[in-house]
Amino acid sequence: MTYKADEQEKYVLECHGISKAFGGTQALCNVELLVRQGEVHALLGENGAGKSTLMKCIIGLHQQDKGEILFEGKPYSAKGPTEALNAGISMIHQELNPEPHLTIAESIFLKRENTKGILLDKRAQNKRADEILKKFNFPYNSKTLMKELTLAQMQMVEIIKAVSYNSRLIIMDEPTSSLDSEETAHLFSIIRELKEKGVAIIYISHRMEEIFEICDYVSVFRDGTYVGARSMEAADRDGLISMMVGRKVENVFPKVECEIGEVVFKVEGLSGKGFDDISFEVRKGEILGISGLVGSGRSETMRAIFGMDPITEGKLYLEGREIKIKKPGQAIKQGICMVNEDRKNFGLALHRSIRENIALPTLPIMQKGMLLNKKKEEKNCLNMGNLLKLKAASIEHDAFSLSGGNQQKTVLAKWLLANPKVLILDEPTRGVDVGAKSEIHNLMCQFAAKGLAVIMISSELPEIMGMSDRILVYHEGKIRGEVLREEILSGETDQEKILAKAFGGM
Amino acid sequence: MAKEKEKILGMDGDKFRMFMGKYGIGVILVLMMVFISFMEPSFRSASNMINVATQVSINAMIAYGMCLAITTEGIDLSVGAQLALVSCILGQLISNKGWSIPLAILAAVLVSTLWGVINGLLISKFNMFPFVVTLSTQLIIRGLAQLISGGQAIPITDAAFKRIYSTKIAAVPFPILVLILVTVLMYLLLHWTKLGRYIFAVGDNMNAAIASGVSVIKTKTAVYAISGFLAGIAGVIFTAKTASAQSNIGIGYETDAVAACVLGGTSFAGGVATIPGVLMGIFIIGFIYNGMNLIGIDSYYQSMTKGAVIIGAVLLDMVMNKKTN
Amino acid sequence: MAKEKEKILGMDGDKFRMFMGKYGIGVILVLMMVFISFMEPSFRSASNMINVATQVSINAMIAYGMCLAITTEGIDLSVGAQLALVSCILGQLISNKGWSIPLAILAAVLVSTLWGVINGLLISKFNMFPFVVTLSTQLIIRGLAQLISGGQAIPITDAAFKRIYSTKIAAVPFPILVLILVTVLMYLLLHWTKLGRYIFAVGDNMNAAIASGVSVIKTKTAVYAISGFLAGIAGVIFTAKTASAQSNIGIGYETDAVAACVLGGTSFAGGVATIPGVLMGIFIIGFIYNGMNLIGIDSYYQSMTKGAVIIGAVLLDMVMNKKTN
Amino acid sequence: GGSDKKEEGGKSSKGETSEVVGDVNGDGKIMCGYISKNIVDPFHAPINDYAKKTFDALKKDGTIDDWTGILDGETDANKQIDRADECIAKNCDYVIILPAEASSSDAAVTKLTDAGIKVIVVNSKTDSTDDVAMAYVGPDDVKAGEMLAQWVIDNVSDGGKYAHCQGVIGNSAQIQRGEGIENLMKDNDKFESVGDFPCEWQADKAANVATDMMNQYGDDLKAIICDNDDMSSAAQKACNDAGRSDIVCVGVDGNENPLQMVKDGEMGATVLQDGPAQVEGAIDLIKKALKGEETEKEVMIPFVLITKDNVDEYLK
Ligand SMILES: Nc1ncnc2c1ncn2[C@@H]1O[C@H](COP(=O)(O)OP(=O)(O)OP(=O)(O)O)[C@@H](O)[C@H]1O
Ligand SMILES: Nc1ncnc2c1ncn2[C@@H]1O[C@H](COP(=O)(O)OP(=O)(O)OP(=O)(O)O)[C@@H](O)[C@H]1O
Ligand SMILES: [Mg+2]
Ligand SMILES: [Mg+2]
Repeated sequence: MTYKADEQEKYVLECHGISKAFGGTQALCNVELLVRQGEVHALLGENGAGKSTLMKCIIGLHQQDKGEILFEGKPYSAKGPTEALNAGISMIHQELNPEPHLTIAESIFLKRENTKGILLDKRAQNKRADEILKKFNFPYNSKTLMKELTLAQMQMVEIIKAVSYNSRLIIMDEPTSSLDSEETAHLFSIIRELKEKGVAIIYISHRMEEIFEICDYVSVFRDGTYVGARSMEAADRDGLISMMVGRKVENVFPKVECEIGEVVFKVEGLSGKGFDDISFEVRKGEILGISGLVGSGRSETMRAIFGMDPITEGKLYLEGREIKIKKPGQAIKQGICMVNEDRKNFGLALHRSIRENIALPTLPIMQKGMLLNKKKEEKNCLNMGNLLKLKAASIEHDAFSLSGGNQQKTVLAKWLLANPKVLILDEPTRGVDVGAKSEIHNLMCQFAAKGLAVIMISSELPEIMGMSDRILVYHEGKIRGEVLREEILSGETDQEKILAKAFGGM
Repeated sequence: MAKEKEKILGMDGDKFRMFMGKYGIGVILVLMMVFISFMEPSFRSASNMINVATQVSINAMIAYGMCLAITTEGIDLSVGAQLALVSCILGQLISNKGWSIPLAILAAVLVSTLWGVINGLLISKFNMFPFVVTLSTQLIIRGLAQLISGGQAIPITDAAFKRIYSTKIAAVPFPILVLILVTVLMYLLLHWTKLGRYIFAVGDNMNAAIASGVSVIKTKTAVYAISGFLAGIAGVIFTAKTASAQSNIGIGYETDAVAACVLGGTSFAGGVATIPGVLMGIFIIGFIYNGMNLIGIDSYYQSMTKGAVIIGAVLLDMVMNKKTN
Repeated sequence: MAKEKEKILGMDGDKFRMFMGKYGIGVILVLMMVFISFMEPSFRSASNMINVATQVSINAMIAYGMCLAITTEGIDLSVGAQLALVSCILGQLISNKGWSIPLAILAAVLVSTLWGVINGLLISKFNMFPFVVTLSTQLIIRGLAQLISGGQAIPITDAAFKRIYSTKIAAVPFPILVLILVTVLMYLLLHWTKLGRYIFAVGDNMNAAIASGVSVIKTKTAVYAISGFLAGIAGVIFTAKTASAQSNIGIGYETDAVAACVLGGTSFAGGVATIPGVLMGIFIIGFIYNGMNLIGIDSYYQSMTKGAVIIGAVLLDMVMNKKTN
Repeated sequence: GGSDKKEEGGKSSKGETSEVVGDVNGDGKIMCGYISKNIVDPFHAPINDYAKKTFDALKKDGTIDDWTGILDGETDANKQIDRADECIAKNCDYVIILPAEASSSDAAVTKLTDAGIKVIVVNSKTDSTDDVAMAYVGPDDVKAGEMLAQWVIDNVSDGGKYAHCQGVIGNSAQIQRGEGIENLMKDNDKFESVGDFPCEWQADKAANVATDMMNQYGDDLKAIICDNDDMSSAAQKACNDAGRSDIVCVGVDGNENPLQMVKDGEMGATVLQDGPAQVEGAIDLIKKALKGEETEKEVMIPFVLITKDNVDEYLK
């Protein structure tokens, strides 16, 4: 069943026996990767499986400890990105790396500046950039500063930049994690065009639908080792998942129906930057899904409710009482907690221990006199870690050392310890692998069963449809529709219909 | 996932590295003490150790405050000027206005704490860079000190006041007692209280701290207020030591404080610091001065030695913890 | 999406804010000049303007170097000591060793550039914090200066050397010509060359720059080398001005340089700076000294005024650009 | 100190075109400049205060039309040269300057004299003072160093070990006082130096040196000589606190704190240089010039050794 390297075939890229260790962690151990010309090659694996690490070895950001890489049949080793780019390999990086104070043109042509003598030729460069932007239907002028773009637009610039190198191999490390379905479709059309031209693409994503839609072959990694490769035609979803996690994942969206109680939290006529006149309510035990395009103002609404952005108008009610929230501290005290979509920036203090991260919002209740009760703190954190099946050597390790999924669990642990009444989850499974994802979904159901009201924002339609009791659809800062679970179960409403609402249709 | 773990000194590799990351500076301190003792045996004497501990008490107060500031990704350049301001206020109140000593000290330390609060508010509320804010307030504070003293030295002849530096309780000079007390309090504050946790969280990832309900404004203001308060205490000890109130003292004292913090493993990236580390850093700086004086190193080489020790220690730490590019 | 746009001074709100963000400092400069002229008419005279421009040339060189360092999220605290080192090397070579002036200048500037390279390598290659590195090398460099000069002042009597400061070409003092030349070169470097682009990119987001193939080591080393080189030039002008080589000069000069950068809109967060802005910052600092002395403001208030102007200007910028918390 | 007086060559040649006697630049106004060494040292503050008081009085009674106010030299030759520019811009006739550095502040003096201004150098002589300045009023720092050493030699009869706390290295007062100390101590075989310690004029660094040295040399340590008496008073205090009031600490300046200590018997002596008297001398010269009188080329203000016997005359 394993996909065997065919002697006859020409490979653009061959990686053989690559190993790489960071200090004590063996990130890669003897992995293989074979990519053909004009093929979209998916790379699958759990968080921390070593996908990005291998890509960084190829692009020259890391040097492998062992193993050899052949590019277009010739031995290849890049000491830095410049050499890789010159050789014909470009990459879209997993972590969005914008240069906020550069213009789009400056960002795209960084290290490839147009010059006249020793001076820059800004005019020629802007013209060149505008041509490229136009080709990709990008709605901004090349002189726009990067910081004026939205997250998704920045990601599109990254994509355009990677393509603009005219490379023969393009690595895309989770390019769609901040794109919505329309933009994803745009990206796919770009990928198909590139394929036509014979460009090879390595495509990394945790979204299985995308893999099935666009990819030709798939290689699977697990814990830094190479598990195998398949032709996409020969692959099925469950098979790939069990290759990735080493076991069968029973149910991807394990929605457990539970009793829905009275209204816990109600929002009336809420307005602020990015959203307008939002009203909804959420009940005990309910999972309220919020769908919409990226940039439709979902996160903004929740940030405002949580006290991170100002509210210009509207009222909040918790258990029938009106409440005022100006700062996250007040929201937490009232029992409203929020997992931010941006884990790196708003989730964790990466250089502090897991324990400190989990205990941070609840320190006031873990005191003995003026001092902290570290015993109680440790016990609480351990309990919560165990409950969530947090995989870590010890809770004293830095949060930095955790894989993405476990980092996300740490954030969840932090909020569960605060014993909330309403839990807001903004993209709770973004960048989280299938295994961890199903665990997080499981947990969500458990919380709901305990009477918690859960609000979940997600850009992944299958997730929203699989998990929610009720779905609100956003369009341009307004709620444009409501879908009940029954409608989905009965097939009355499907993905297309929700999407249509998200695009502003009825 | 973990394969066979390498063992170093009976600890497994990870732990050893964590230990060296945290206490590698202690090794440097010990090596330094051995080296100086070897060059100059009188260094080892109890009386010399008491000397050094008394001498470093001023820098220690400043360094602890600086450590908090650096931990929140800031810096407090105003401490040197705060020394001068406190000194001049003490001089005016005690010598010229005849205030009682406790009251004068209270007033002076209050003023320095207030300046700390101002620093903190400007930094946190107006989102200004700590370097810029404290550079500016430093100029203003020193100007105030000059204004108060009229640029003159005001002798403080009150014997009780001078005893603040020289009195001994059970053979231990008073400044050492203050040092011990402040060290314990700072240790508890940073490692055993809510505020300490918030300081680390804000320094490591301000946005995450905000999203966890931590008030950045309160935390940072507290940090600079404490720094101001400790600079005030340092100013009192300083003034008692020289028995004279002067507006030109403390210039460049932030340098030694920063050096002590850096040696003690405080990271300019924020979120990382330990009070025991800073204490060791303080003593390293103290031993550099004391050791060089005892060994009799030529004046010209003293500043070079200090620079080389700081850079060497940090470099060693970097290499040991594999943090280089 | 856009509603009715607010109009301020005929520009729409956004544009006005961008304009003020970029050139607000120019407005402050002009206001300041008007105010001083009003208080003291002799301020306006051409000769006084030439005076100020000549005076600021030293700080300008340092500030340009500092600006590059700050733009890459760094700082160069060693510049003051570099002045001293250059001065002492010049003194030794010209007065004691009898070297020819161009050769001595070349040697001195080479040494300061070399120290810049050392700073840059320590910062970029070993990933050390610029504050720590340059704090330490500052101590070492000043120690070297003391060693070279033997702690003595070395008068440089050579008239040709002194003319570097005093000679005029078409009524324009030579230091002003140097200032103009360096300003133009720095403007081209930062805004019109690849290196300048890399400096912005590295300061703005180092990882992104690396991913695009920019060498952080080369860029940062170049930045600190340029800072060292410019400090060298400043040292030559300084020495020609005072006609004497001394190891205790330049103490605290980094403060004025940082102030000029900050006033000129250079952000400590990196990635944001303009040479015209820094030039305006340099002149604001120059006018503070010159203006206050001409008006005859009591000296005690001068340091306070400087502090208040810096904090006020930055605060104004923050409020105008709505950057506060 | 001996004050050998030289006669000034002659009066300003421009004097004849002017209505006002002593109006050097002939603009009909008498403008005076005052460039301080700094405004923060306790030694300079009383000098500056004295200058301010006197010049303000002169302005009030019409002797001069105006003066620049205290220009802050920030102990920096570079800044003093800039201040000289400002004196020129304000059309000064006379400028009093207290050089930050004997060598590098000379450029300020020559710049002023080149502009035709009459310069009186106070407190420390720059290299070309004798050639270009109108006069020098002040002390001789080498002599001060010698007085320090002499006091130690006189008061430590058996000789022994001594330490030397230096000012900021490279500063001319530091260099010259060190030279004076060296002059007497080098050839005196009863005394042995345990080292020169860079204390940057700072009192608490000198106190640290004192405790370190007492600890290291115990009873062998007999004296600590400091380049200024901020340092010597702090060193003496450290010695006294350690029960070693027998150690002789001495320094230069005559600041209030050391004077107080001498008065209280906590310190044997300090060497006073009478700063206000130096400025007084300089302003007297200006007054004389304005009356059209001859002025001396050099006025030496001697250092005074202050002991318990004469401290009351100097302590305000
Ligand atoms: N610079 C580094 N220093 C230390 N450890 C690292 C570094 N980069 C990656 N690792 C570790 O190497 C392992 C593989 O990480 P990698 O980023 O390649 O995983 P991934 O498959 O891309 O996961 P994800 O799906 O979350 O992006 C992880 O255990 C990670 O913690
Ligand atoms: N920090 C910010 N500064 C400026 N504009 C922002 C900022 N954050 C978001 N926006 C903009 O506000 C609008 C609403 O974005 P928001 O993040 O609420 O969308 P969303 O529907 O939650 O999408 P996502 O699925 O990415 O969370 C977008 O146009 C976005 O670009
Ligand atoms: Mg990855
Ligand atoms: Mg969002």
